[in-house]
Amino acid sequence: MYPVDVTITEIVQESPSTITFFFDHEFNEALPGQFVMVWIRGTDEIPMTLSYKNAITVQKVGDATEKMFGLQEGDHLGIRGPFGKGFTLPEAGDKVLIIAGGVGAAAIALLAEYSMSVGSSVTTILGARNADEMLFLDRLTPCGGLHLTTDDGSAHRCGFVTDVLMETDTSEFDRIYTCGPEMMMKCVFGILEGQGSLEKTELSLHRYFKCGIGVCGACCMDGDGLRVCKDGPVFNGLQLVDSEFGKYMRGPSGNKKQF
Amino acid sequence: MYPVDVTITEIVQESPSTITFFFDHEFNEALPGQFVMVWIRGTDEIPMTLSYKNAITVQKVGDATEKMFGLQEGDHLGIRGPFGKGFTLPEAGDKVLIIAGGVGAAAIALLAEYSMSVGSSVTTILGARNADEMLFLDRLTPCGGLHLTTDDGSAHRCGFVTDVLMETDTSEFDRIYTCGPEMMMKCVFGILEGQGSLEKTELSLHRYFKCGIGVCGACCMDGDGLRVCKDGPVFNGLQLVDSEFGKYMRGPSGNKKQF
Amino acid sequence: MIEITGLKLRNPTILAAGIMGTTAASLVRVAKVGAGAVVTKSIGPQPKEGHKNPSMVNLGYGFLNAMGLPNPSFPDFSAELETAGSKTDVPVIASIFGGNADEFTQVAEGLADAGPDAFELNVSCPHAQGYGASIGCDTCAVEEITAAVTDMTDLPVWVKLTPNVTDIVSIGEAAQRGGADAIVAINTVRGMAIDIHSGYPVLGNRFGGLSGSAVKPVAIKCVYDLYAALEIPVIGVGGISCWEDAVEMMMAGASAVQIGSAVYEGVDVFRSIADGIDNFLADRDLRFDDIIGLAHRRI
Amino acid sequence: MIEITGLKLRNPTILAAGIMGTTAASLVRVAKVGAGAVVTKSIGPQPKEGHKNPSMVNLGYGFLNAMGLPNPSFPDFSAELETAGSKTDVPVIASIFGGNADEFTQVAEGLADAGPDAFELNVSCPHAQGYGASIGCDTCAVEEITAAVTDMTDLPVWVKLTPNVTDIVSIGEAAQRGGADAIVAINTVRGMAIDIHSGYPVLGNRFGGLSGSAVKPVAIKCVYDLYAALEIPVIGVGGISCWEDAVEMMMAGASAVQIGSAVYEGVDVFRSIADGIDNFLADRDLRFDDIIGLAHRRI
Ligand SMILES: Cc1cc2nc3c(=O)[nH]c(=O)nc-3n(C[C@H](O)[C@H](O)[C@H](O)COP(=O)(O)OP(=O)(O)OC[C@H]3O[C@@H](n4cnc5c(N)ncnc54)[C@H](O)[C@@H]3O)c2cc1C
Ligand SMILES: Cc1cc2nc3c(=O)[nH]c(=O)nc-3n(C[C@H](O)[C@H](O)[C@H](O)COP(=O)(O)OP(=O)(O)OC[C@H]3O[C@@H](n4cnc5c(N)ncnc54)[C@H](O)[C@@H]3O)c2cc1C
Ligand SMILES: Cc1cc2nc3c(=O)[nH]c(=O)nc-3n(C[C@H](O)[C@H](O)[C@H](O)COP(=O)(O)O)c2cc1C
Ligand SMILES: Cc1cc2nc3c(=O)[nH]c(=O)nc-3n(C[C@H](O)[C@H](O)[C@H](O)COP(=O)(O)O)c2cc1C
Ligand code: FES
Ligand code: FES
Repeated sequence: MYPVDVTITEIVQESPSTITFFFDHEFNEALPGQFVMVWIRGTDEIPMTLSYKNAITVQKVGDATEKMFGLQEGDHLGIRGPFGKGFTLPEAGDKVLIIAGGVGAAAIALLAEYSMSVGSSVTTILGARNADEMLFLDRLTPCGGLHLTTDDGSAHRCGFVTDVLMETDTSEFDRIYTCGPEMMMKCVFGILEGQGSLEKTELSLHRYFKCGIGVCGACCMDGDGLRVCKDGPVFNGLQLVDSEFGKYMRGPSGNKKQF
Repeated sequence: MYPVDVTITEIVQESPSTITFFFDHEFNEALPGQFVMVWIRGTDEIPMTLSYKNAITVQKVGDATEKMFGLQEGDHLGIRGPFGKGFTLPEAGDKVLIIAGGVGAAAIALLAEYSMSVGSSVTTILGARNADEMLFLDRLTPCGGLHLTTDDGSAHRCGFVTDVLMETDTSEFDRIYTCGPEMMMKCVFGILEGQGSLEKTELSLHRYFKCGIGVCGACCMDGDGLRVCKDGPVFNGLQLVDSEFGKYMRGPSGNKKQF
Repeated sequence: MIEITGLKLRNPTILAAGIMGTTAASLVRVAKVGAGAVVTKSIGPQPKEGHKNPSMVNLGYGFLNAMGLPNPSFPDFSAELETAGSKTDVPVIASIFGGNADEFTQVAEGLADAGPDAFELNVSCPHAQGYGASIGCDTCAVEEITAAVTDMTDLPVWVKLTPNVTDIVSIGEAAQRGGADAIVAINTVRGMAIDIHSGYPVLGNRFGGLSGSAVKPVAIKCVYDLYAALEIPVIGVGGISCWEDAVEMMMAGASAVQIGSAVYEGVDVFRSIADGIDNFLADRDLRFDDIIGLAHRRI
Repeated sequence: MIEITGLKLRNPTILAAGIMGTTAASLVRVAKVGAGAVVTKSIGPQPKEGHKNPSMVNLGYGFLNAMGLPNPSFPDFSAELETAGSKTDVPVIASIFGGNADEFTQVAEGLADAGPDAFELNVSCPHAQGYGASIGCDTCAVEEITAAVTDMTDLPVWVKLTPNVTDIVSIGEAAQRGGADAIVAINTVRGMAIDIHSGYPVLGNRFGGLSGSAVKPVAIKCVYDLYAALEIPVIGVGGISCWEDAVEMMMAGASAVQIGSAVYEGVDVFRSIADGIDNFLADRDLRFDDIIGLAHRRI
């Protein structure tokens, strides 16, 4: 379908480098972890996870995101989606562990809220570069426990989410979800693999998307050829064993880019 | 949609000039009076009213119908439909008058059966060229009364359905349905108009069909430009006032052919 | 109210050629239910019965048809055209075809007395005499035919193009050189369907032309390219079934739109599209001119 | 098992070029889930990032895309091709493109060592150097390119045609004269979509190519015409999404079919189509040869 035209109703500066754009259209059918293709007309169309049913949270990294940072309330975006496979939803009573880093918190916030709403017990490990960049602290503050880390030690524990994870007995949890920079997730993956917890882990990945709908193959990962846009972006840990995950990704031309 | 492939399961010679072809597909959604386009592959595709949910009753008149008369059980036809507007269905307690002539009886048989099934009181006036050509006598024999005429007097009353109609007080009836040769229906129309009964009368018409789905305009009638294939083939009497009905129809090129 | 090649249309929706256009009664009906103008069935020099049925199938995503240009020929059609003109206020455009320039002018002359408001030249008919497969693929033929008809009449002459060519712009330019007042694009896209139960092609004519939703992107592209290249207005046709489609076509460059296959869903499509466009413009405080060709200005 | 240009396919479904074909892993995946052969993304002489997004939209009745031939170029792709070949038993066909005959042979030579089972020449790329708008519209260019590649290699050479021409048969004949072993038809149909909220064309490249259901009737007609005119086999592609579509394409004249956009519904489409064809044939006690081109024999 043609992109849906949405009007930006509210712009929230979440941190120095991230902004949330609320719009006048709720993607009520969207599952936590699904993404939309955001069309900044005249510039580019880029994938963004829904951080709310009616919002995306954007980190400025290049052309299109920079253009977005110039948008005002009342401006328009074109949106296609929701697309892809979201997180497997936890059930009441499930013990849930969430590990998020940086803007990855945006992708996981809806899941955290859902988990709490159905009465699973959620523990969160949340990391950021520094205190200012700590995202969605309020939405990710659960009953089960909250562990915060900053790379620079500007607040809370100095270090990485993996430091906390290494001290955690993941066998206690029924479901583990993670989203963040791939290098962070690679370390998380290694620890969980070591603890035999991969099977109950879901990771949300990023790759370069062209079509976004599972046809062109731009986002296929080496290993089993899984399409991040359609078979993912959320994958079970076991699907990523012996894949390119944590090693390299591909650019627009299909060329490999090492992490 | 592409034509549905049906297999002929039974062939019944109804009269010297008409054959019923039963097939292995029931058009359960069809309303009495709707038609299908019957594709005799390699020859032509022609409109036929469903005489049963799974059958058509065909009179031999030219190329395609002649080809059909050569078909055997097990042979195939391609069928598109059902199309068009059928009869307005009578309700329990309605007093119904049916006037059918020749192969027109086929188009009205499902309606007669339906009427009786819901408990309307049906009176039928049925005409044919001769006794052998009297169609669906069994299906059209109602509680309310049956009047038969043959043009040549080979059985029953010698004469036309209109002779009976003229002796009938149509004001007694709630609904009147008619199907038959246009010249017959023209006379019926005249009588009913005279008796002020047009408003409760429905007539099933024939015109030359190309598309059969209301687009090409081949079947449009002069007057209000009604399409017989889509706005009909069943029309209310009032729709036909001041139309070409009973005067002329058009051939394949759009040329007028007087009756 | 819009004006196109001198004709005043109360709204930019026009009945496309070959759709409910064989009789005065149906043309008048379509005008009554909302069309801003109506185009007749294409009329030729001799009566034609057209191809054997099946002549049109609904594919769900579009329609495939091969009518074979059935028409009663110009002498027989004159009376219909005259009646149509006298019974409606909206412009009635006579679509005509022939195998060469002489036949086109013969038909146009034959219909002139019946008072059409414009001619639309259907240069997309296959198997035209003396012009190879289709005159619509041949720039010289299109220019010559257009010039012949524009010479013969003072009425506006629209030329309707086939998309089944390598370069539709060169054909449009030929028509413009020939003096066309407007271009109509597109006619149907070559297509075919086969019945797998029997192996027979579904259409009596074996192949035919695709219309409806499936061809909208093709039509949008043709109109976009023609608008960029030509000075004369372009009328967009192909797959328009709702007001959004019509607005899209206008943004590609169409000054008005024609609607064909969508009458399948109901003849009220003209009114609902015209109303939809009006509301769209009113909501945004825009005029027709603001949206015609807008996509060209969005870089 | 079917044989086409010397390649043995366990079933007649082939992954179309440009669909999940940029990496060995995804080619192998598609082979594993059922395709009888796989074609790679079209590979060219230089790395290309392709057009800006949006690069593909689902229209419901089809898809519109303008990827812009993104590819890592032949030196980078060689390793992928080699891996693909070594990890699957099904034939792997390298799709290649270039701006002229030299570039085509350069790419073919560059990929030859990686051991493709055949080459498919994508002569439908717009903006090729020195050949005007598109080499695929130019019979001389197509013949020359085909001859150059067939001279250079002993592998089967398939030539993939664009439907955006006045006469696809003449292009097919040119490829045949150039020594093509098979024709693949069709590539996408020129099309465009415009976002009415902003006036911007939806695709980053403004226009693109239509694929999926909407183009099936166009593809059927092209294959039908090519089959009638050529001696070499025709491989049908365009809008095939179920076994009925595949059988229809074969009845039009296709010896095998390629499947592109339909992977949208799931990669198991190859298996389900292959099984569907098998059942169709078994139920009627037919072989592939009985249905290939059947429509031509139904008069
Ligand atoms: C499933 C998914 C969900 C995402 N969710 C979010 C989110 O919620 N918030 C957020 O800030 N970012 C998210 N991203 C990343 C976001 O898409 C990129 O940051 C954005 O595309 C950058 O565009 P740019 O033009 O500003 O940067 P560019 O200058 O174009 O490129 C910078 C980098 O951004 C990435 N990128 C650029 N274009 C694309 C593309 N079409 N597809 C994927 N990556 C691209 C590449 O890694 C590139 O190297 C997500 C990515 C994916 C794949
Ligand atoms: C809505 C409708 C329902 C019909 N129902 C029945 C029915 O139940 N039983 C029955 O025997 N007949 C029915 N007919 C008439 C039937 O369609 C024609 O008898 C048949 O088309 C003749 O075809 P042919 O090739 O044998 O004759 P031809 O030699 O082609 O023509 C003989 C005459 O048949 C009519 N005819 C031919 N082709 C068509 C066409 N495409 N559309 C309409 N009329 C055509 C014309 O009046 C023509 O003059 C119906 C017609 C219509 C319009
Ligand atoms: C049944 C049918 C008959 C047609 N007859 C003609 C015709 O006589 N002359 C003509 O120029 N175009 C004819 N066309 C083409 C239409 O006018 C129009 O160009 C095409 O159908 C695309 O528009 P649409 O998608 O709105 O139908 C015909 C189309 C159909 C479907
Ligand atoms: C996203 C996408 C990318 C394509 N890339 C190529 C390509 O690189 N080379 C090529 O020859 N055809 C390419 N095509 C055309 C397809 O191979 C195929 O010919 C066309 O899509 C019609 O088939 P379909 O309807 O099954 O998709 C591409 C099509 C799509 C949808
Ligand atoms: S981006 Fe095209 S398949 Fe994922
Ligand atoms: S037969 Fe085409 S409109 Fe009725």
